[in-house]
Amino acid sequence: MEVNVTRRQFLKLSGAVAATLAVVELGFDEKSVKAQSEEFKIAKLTPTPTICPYCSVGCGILVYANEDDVVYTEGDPDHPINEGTLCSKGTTVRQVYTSEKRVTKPMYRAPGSSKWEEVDWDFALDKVAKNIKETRDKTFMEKENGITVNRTDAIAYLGGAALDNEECHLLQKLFRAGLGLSYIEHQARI
Amino acid sequence: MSNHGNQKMVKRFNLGFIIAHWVNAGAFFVLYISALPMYTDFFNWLYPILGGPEGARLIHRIAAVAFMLPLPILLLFDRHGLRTWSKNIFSWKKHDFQFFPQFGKEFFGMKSNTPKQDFFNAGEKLNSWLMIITTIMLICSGLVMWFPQYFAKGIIMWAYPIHNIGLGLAAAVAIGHIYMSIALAKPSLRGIFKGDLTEDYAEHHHGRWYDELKEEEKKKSKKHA
Amino acid sequence: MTNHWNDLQFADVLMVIGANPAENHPISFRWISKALEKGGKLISVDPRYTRTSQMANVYGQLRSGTDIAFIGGMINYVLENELYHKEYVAHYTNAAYIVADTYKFEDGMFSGYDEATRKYDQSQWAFKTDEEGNVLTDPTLTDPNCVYQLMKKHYARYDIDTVVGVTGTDKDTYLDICKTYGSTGEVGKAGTILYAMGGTQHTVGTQNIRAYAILQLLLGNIGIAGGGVNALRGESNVQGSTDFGLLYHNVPGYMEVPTGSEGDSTYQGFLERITPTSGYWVNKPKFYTSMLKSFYGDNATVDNEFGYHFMPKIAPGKDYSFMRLFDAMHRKELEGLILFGSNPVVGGPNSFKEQAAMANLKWMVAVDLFETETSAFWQKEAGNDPASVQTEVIFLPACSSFEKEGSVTNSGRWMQYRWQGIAPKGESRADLEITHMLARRLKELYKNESTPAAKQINALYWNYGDDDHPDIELVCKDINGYDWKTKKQIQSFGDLQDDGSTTAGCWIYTGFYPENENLAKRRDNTNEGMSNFLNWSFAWPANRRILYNRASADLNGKAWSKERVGIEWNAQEGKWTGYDIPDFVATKGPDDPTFNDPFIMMAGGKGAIYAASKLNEGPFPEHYEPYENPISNAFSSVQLNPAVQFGEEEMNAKGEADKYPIVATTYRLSEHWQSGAMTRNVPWLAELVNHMFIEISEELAKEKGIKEKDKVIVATARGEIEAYAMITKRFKPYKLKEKTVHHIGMPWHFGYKGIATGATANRLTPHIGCANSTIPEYKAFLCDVRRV
Amino acid sequence: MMADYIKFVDVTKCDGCRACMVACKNWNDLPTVTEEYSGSIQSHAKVNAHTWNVITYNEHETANGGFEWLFRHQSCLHCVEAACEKACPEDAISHTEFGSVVIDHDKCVGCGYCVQNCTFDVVELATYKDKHGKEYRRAQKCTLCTDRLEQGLEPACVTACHTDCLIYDEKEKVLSEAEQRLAKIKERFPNANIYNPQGIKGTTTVYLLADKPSVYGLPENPKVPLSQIVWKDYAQPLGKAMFGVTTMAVVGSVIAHAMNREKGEHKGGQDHE
Repeated sequence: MEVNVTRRQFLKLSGAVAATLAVVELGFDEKSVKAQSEEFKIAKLTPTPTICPYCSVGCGILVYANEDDVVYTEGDPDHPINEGTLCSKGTTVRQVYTSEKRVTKPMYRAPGSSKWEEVDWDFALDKVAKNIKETRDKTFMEKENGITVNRTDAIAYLGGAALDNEECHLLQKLFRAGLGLSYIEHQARI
Repeated sequence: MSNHGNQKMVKRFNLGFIIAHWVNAGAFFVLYISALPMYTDFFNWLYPILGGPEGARLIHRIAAVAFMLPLPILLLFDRHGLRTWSKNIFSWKKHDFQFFPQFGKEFFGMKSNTPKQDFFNAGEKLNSWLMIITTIMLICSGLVMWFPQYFAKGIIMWAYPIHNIGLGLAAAVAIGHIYMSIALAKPSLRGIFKGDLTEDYAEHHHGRWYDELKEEEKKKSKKHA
Repeated sequence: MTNHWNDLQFADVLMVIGANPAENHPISFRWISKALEKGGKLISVDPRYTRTSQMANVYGQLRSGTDIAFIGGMINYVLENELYHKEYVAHYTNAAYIVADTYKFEDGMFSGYDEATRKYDQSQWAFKTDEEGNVLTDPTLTDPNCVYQLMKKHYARYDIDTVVGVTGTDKDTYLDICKTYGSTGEVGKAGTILYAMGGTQHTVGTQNIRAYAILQLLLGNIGIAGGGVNALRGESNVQGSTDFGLLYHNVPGYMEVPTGSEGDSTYQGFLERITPTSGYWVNKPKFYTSMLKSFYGDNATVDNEFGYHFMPKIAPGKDYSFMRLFDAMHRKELEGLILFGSNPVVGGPNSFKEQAAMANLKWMVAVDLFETETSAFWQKEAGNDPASVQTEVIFLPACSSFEKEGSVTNSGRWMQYRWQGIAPKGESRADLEITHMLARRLKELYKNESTPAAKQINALYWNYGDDDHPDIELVCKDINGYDWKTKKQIQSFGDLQDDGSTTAGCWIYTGFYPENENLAKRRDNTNEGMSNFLNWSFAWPANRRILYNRASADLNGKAWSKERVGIEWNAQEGKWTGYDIPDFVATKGPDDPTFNDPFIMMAGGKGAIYAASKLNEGPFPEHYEPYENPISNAFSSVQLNPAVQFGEEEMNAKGEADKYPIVATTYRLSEHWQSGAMTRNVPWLAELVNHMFIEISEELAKEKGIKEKDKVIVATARGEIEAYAMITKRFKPYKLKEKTVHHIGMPWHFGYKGIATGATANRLTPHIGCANSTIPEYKAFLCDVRRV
Repeated sequence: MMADYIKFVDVTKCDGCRACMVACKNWNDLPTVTEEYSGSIQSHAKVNAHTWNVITYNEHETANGGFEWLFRHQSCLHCVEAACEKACPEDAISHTEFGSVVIDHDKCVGCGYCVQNCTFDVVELATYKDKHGKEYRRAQKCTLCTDRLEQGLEPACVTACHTDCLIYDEKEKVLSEAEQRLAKIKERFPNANIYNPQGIKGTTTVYLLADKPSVYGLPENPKVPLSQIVWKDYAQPLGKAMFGVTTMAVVGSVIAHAMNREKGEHKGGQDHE
């Protein structure tokens, strides 16, 4: 995507800006000691601007990532609200990706079972669709006191404050206009 | 006194004293070697031999424990030798002070005539004192550096210079001591190994001690007679 | 927010009440400190001394649940000392409106109360009108029945001593706050009120915010730069999710959901009910029909009332809000629960009871990044016996915000686009894809059926592509709206029609995607003036950065303050110009009778000091004690807000002051977020705050024999939790008029899952909420504390 | 040479959000070091080998009966006269052109001398495992992001700080700004002072403190300790010198004896065969 992102090169140090960006690794070959002898980690990565997923100040963050890892994240210097700075949550957004606790496969818990089983997407989504249809068909009210109401009070939907606008639009459209749910709520209410 | 070949031998040190001496010497040597690479970069090549800095550190600590053993060994095994040694090093008389100028000449191969010396001559007394002082400095500051968590910051900060001074002094004394015992007073080596010396050496180097022995011998033979 | 984050720098005085921006919106302090550098003053009003209080010039202690007393006293102070902005109040607010004689107020009760339904007959609060229905006014503000006089009489009861006797604030500090904040009433000065859940999470939550609005109207602080009533919202897109109608009583764009009542049985009848006679909302039919067209496409035609009957109509008068949802679950009325990034077992009120209700579900779907306490409610760790929980649970892994593309709307209504930094981790997917795949599967299942249930979903217009990856551009265009025939994007919501020729997924956003450029993606950060950054992203409505900005100009259209110009009437050009998009008809000049009506959404265009309708408990905010209160109400004999509705008896045990004497509140931390499902799984944040704690004063600790690092148990009528004691000087006992009351507080981020785990504070909180928004009263309840 | 740059910490502007703590971990990929509950919101008792800056929270009752909640960005001060540099037996610690004090991990042997001698208790030993699983230690502390400075970027903590509490800029400009800020806050913070202790010839991280240094646990007037002067300026050189002298003496003695033997003089007395 054509994004004009400038990294804040404020320090115009004469002679200090090294010709090559990588600082060659020194020291014992087998001991990969961190601190200052490691290759300059964001040297060859182009940052992607995003907006912090946490509070609603809406700070800009630059994500430095290669194919399989997020190497570094920093405040977006071009963003007018945070101007490159961040709070403690925004600064650690990289670990939302790297944390081992992330769930990366659909999981299924059978009634009464004491553990999750890993399943694939088709199994999971078919199960969800089947459950929705089953409950909806059983409890759908076309009319109430003679008036067309087309709704079901037996399925509840919760969530949305952490999702994108486009996602909220599809969710509201599907669950209200498409499935006739009445119990549609999310975090703004609590 | 036993005869050795045609020489008459005189008892110098008990086994306890000998062990204490060599434990002290050995520990000091290992401590010195294991600290040398850190003391001066000139000896950094020692690190790989000692198993890297971690290895050197471990060796230094083991030797440090050994370094604290001589006094307990003496107390346990050679209380008598300890008493003689402490009596000696506390007695400083004229003949002791006269020893030094003569010793200077002798050290550089010139003629000298040194007055009769005690069981430990003045050089050995001085050497003992230096050894005792530096050992106390090294052990105390060493323990502080080893377990800093038990000590106040000020004490810890002073442990380092004290350890360093202790090392500087002790090393110098050790070099002199080793050189003299090997080169200048070779027969005395036997004393610290086997525990006895030729009567002749005793007479020439520790005259007063020799006279005491002779005195004792006379008294004993009178009793028998 | 009426204003936005960068605008905070233009405030002369900032009052933070019911919020803690230094901890929960840290970057706001970049702009608050700029205001302070220019000599601005910061006031922090909070039950405990927070990091915001440390940055403030004045800190006022306030017992949880007494905001209306606090603000009521300030209103009284401003009126008595005539600090209010006279011209602004007289012309831009409904102070001059005359109220009908049926309006009464006596001993805490307004006229028209029905004990049985706990509701008021709001018609008794209407304005007096002439025969044609125009509201009578008294510009001199002297008529005893005019809004101004009624307000003066109402808040005369909020004298300083009574107020500090209720709130526990130090009197001199309170006077200092009144004087400092009152100074912003001066023409050309700007004062802003920053609030968050500390203001809203009460049984009188909505009226708290009403009180802030009235104070700001009196001081002429709304519509001006550095002014406004600014909600510091807690989630990256809670603004967007409310805009898009993910609430039981809203469709996108804050319009009503049809009910099964007689009146709503026809689309025309429904539109008549919901469309006011004046104010911008008169255009509601255009927005609603365009929305229906977006939902049902070709299935929305003139003859089937644009698919109006496909829409579900909720049971009239029935409350489907969050707490009532769990009441229904408790009564086994709900079979299925779908959670998209939501964790009520930690975030919901009286959460252990809510968790118990979940066991009645037949199935649950949880879509999240981490295993949440809610999705694992059946496990032993949650206190359940798995074998006895028959709920089938499906967990779908969602990817994080920078593993997908899309836009979020921040508190300042900026719709900001964000790009994909890396592919989703493992098999996780974007919520957009999950919703799209689910919708296509459901349509597939119902394709060949013709039951009423099938007709509804078959009629749904879903044109976002026919593989697993929906085309987000199509979704954006759908939100903005387009001409049905030419498929050309709509330029502004002013062009929307009610004849089915146009669509609009959410009318307030229309205009963000005019031709083929998504304005949310704009990154031009030049500051044209007043830091409004009009070319950075897009702000709804129509990129206006400060709402009601007409009120920043006087009766002749000239700015009140020379340094802080909002918009001004430019006679030569015959239109409003300035550093912001006019929140007003751009070409409306002094000759137009509504030239001085800045509040375009209100019938009559005036700011509502007096709310004739829409507020369940009365036109003026009146102080009532929380549901569980330590002392009796000093302002009237009415203890609890008379309009509060009660839910299931079992779900909400009440604690009395004798058994639970200590006032408790919950709050958030800078290092954790919401239920902690994300932040407690981020190692570096789990390291910063690893333990659940209860903040208690040194005095209370001594009284209970609690020493540093002790573990304590906090008990309420609803539950008990164990946590570390954090003994602090920042909580002080409250010396109220009646007696001294202890006050404690605790963060509510913790749960049994994640790297950093801890007790869930919401096991203690009451299951009762605001009379209007039903937001739970997390912020004020009673408890007792003892050492473990 | 480019102008001197220093890092400035104005604790009165800090609102305790701790972005600097995690920005440092993020840039340097530092692991977590979770500590027991401390009784306050403070996460670590002090900086440690994997936590190179810590925000300290201090509920302080001021002299005039007021109350201030004092926060401080505790980190390495990069002293001009650095006690760690002086203590290091392996010369592993040195000053860079930016004035930052950095540790060269090829020379560092993990002896911990710097840890015990640091004036501000900052540097600590981190334990690592090499390929063969053998443990080794390295001294670790804030590097003032020297690697970032070399690329013309601000230190990570300064980049993250949103209230301009942390600034990295030209020395004169910053010190004059510090004076202005000091004047402005004197009224609320009578004991406020600029902490740039000249006893160690100043530091590359300069603080504007809201109260006396001791309130923050900082030494009021740190100097290069006498113990280090004795140790490094006298004992160490003298020790080596003595080593040299005694060896010379021994050599002299050996030569002297060798010469005597050639002359064949054999006198009685102390001759030693």
